[in-house]
Amino acid sequence: MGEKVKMETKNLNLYYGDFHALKNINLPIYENKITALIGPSGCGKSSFIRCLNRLIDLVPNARVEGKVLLDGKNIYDEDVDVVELRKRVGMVFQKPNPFPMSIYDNVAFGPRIHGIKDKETLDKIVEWALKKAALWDEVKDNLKKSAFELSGGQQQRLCIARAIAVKPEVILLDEPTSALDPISTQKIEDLMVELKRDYTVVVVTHNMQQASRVSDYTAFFLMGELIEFDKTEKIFLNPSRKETEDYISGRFG
Amino acid sequence: MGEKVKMETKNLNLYYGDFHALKNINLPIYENKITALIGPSGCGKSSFIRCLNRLIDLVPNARVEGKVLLDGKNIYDEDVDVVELRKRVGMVFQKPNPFPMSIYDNVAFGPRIHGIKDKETLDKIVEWALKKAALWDEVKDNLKKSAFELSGGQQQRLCIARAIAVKPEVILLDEPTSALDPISTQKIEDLMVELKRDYTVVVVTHNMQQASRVSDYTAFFLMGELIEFDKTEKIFLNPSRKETEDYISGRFG
Amino acid sequence: MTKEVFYSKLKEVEDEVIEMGNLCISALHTSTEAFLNCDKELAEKVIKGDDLIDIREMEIEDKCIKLIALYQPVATDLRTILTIIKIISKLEKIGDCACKIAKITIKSKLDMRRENEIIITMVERLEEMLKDALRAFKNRDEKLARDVYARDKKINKLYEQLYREMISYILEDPRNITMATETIFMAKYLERSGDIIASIGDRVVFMITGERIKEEEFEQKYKVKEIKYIKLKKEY
Amino acid sequence: MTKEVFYSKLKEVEDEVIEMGNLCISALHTSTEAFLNCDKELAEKVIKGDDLIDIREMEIEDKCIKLIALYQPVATDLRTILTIIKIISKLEKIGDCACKIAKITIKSKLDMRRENEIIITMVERLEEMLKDALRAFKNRDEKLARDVYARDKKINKLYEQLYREMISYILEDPRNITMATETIFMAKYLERSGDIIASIGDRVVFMITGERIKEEEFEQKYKVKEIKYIKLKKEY
Repeated sequence: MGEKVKMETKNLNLYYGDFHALKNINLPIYENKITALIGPSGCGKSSFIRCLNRLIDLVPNARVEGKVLLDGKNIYDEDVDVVELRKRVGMVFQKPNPFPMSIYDNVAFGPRIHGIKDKETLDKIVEWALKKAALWDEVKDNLKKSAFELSGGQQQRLCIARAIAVKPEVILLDEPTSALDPISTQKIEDLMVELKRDYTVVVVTHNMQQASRVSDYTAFFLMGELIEFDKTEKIFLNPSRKETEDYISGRFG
Repeated sequence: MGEKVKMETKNLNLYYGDFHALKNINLPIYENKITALIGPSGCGKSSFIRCLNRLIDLVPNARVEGKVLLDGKNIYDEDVDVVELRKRVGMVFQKPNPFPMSIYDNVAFGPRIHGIKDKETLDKIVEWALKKAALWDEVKDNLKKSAFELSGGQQQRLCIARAIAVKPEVILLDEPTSALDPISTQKIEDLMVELKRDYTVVVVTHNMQQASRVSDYTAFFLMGELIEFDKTEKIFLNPSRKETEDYISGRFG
Repeated sequence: MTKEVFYSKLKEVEDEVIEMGNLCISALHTSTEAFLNCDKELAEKVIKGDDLIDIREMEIEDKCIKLIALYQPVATDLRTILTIIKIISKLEKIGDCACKIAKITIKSKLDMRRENEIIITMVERLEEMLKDALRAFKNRDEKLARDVYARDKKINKLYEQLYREMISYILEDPRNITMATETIFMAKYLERSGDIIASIGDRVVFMITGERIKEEEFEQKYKVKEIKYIKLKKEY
Repeated sequence: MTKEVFYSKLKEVEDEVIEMGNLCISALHTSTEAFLNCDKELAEKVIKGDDLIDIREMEIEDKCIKLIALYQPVATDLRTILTIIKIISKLEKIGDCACKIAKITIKSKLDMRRENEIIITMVERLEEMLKDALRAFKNRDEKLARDVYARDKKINKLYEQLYREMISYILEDPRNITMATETIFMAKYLERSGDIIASIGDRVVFMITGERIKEEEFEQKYKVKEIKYIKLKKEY
């Protein structure tokens, strides 16, 4: 595993009030790779991903202990600008959540917030992001159309375009295809593989096949613990832990 | 294929206004078997399943031509009682849709509509249906609890219990697990396999693995046409049509 | 439940593998008996029986392919099924060996052979080896599987011993040529069966652990990672 | 794209199969050359080369298992991968045959052999057969694959011809025993290679159509469905 570590958690613990939601998680996230987080509902994988860009801060009663390093710097340090952090570590959610505005404005939203006003620059960013998200050809003649007129799969790609428009370094995806049909799902999966050329990708997925197809590394969570982390092929061919084997073989429940 | 035919469509055509949504579908549905309907979004599989218990009648502008035979009798004949038909051919939807009432009342709803008032009889039916739906052990001490307090997977099993409480002969399931996590999905799949002992099951699914795991027969729809119908193992091992092969191999889109 | 269906089908297939293995044990035994007794009738039965072994292989393989296509197993479950596909093709080859031995018997012009202790020892050991290979497979017994793999060396020794014995018969009296070459050929198939049974042991280890004995041996021999593929003399 | 990744990996594996096949062609050719020229040095190269063929098999097989576990292919894609697993194990066995031929050469006390037309014809035909088998695999050429399967009969004929020739040498002069038995053994491995190459043809047909030639033959012979499994003599 001689890859470069982009992010890394060190003895990460998360509490919701009294509830110990994540237990001492030590997980490296390699640059320009796709890391899949799998595990049954309630295993902590969604909470974990929310620690990586401090979205967890928004949850009342949530308390984080330990470190999350981004290029070696702890993102929970006091001097970290959270807005800047979330620009570097973007997130796409399970249900496509476009803003109630045009396709163009959705993508331009982030860059505008970060101070870009120049129309020509914005045009370029919007085109670039929509192309990256493999949506440009489908929408280029209708950029003024409301985002809500797009199909579910297109909306999700728009959300990805919106996420990458601010040129993040890491993209977190929280079950990005669970609300989509197989064709849209495949497009998003293709997109993930494409995105890892430029970004580091972390994806939470319920879909074991998705994890096996797209990811380079897989982390298996259970009851707030990181049970096993390894190359995806190792996890799906010969996992070290019985719990992992049971889960990926569908012998759980 | 020496199975007994429970339902059969003969030259079934469906139009939504001018749009020809189903084109001359001839499909047998075998008794005590699970038939899976697969195909990309918009292929007509959901419309098709709605023709099997005339739910399609509720869609404005929908027009059905051809026959749908249930035990040899056309369900579109004028003398057919639609309420009685839907008792014989029950349906479970994608999103669990329990009624805003207690668990008990949800299951007792159908039997009551069909005239059963006796408390003891209803108790028996409710217990039997919840047992069949593999939910009894989880709810038997809380039958008065609102259905909404159940988890998504439990709600879906409740909906199945509600469907079987009226003792249907055929159960139609329209993507019954697409809103559920893997563990709940597996419970529903197990339930389907269990249910086919007593019922004929038709399931629309986006999940190819689900079709391959649970069904005995698979029908592949594309653009309103039935491209191929065969035993599931034939479809997944050596389909006759290139379109089917492309779809199940994920080479579409 | 769908998982239970999968495991019960897998169990069924495993039982069929054991059954097929027993057919092979029987074929080895019977073909040797027929050879030693110059019993052409018995040899014919082995040849008929071999077709059945071949059919068994295809049937089991079809079931394995179905299990993969319909249930998409991973990890141990997948390795088990792929191991079964390999094992049955090895069993089929053992069947072939028995069949070839039977053909030697049928073609032979001899109507009696002198008792041959080495052949009898070989076939007895092979039967034991194959039984143990099947047991190791059934019980996921890695130790026994490794032991089966190791026992092949003894079979090879026996074969060499026999070969020397036969050559000495020929030197003793050239009229022994037919008997001796037939015996060598026959024993060659027994020796080959030993190789095959050993490789079943190797496969069973792979099924259980995900690692192969052969691989370990290669790694000791070469430090695999560093090998550059040298081309053999003629280029194609 | 994930599908493209799958297909590009599959293509890579297919290329490696062809390469491995070429190593086997080379091994057959070289081992025969070494045998005919009593060239022990050349024979040693074959044996060294065989380890590489074995390693190749394991590497390709591992890649195939990964493809199944990670991408869960069905239908033709799955059949292709399973066919590859089978083909490489057959190629490995061809490598073994070449290796065994090389061992005969190394052990032999002879330092020259007379030219043998039949052996040369056999190995030339085998090389052609294997090349065609690989071509049929690569181009999904069912007709060619069936043709490869059918050509095995000719190899068997050649072997029988050679066997008779060698026996006549022995009868002619018992001092020919060593030369003759070595040649018979050696040719036996060529004959076996022919069987194996034919079975590659069978596999390629299965990959393309989902049906096996062998199966068709059995069906003609027995009407498979009606067979009851008769037990061989001894019960286990």
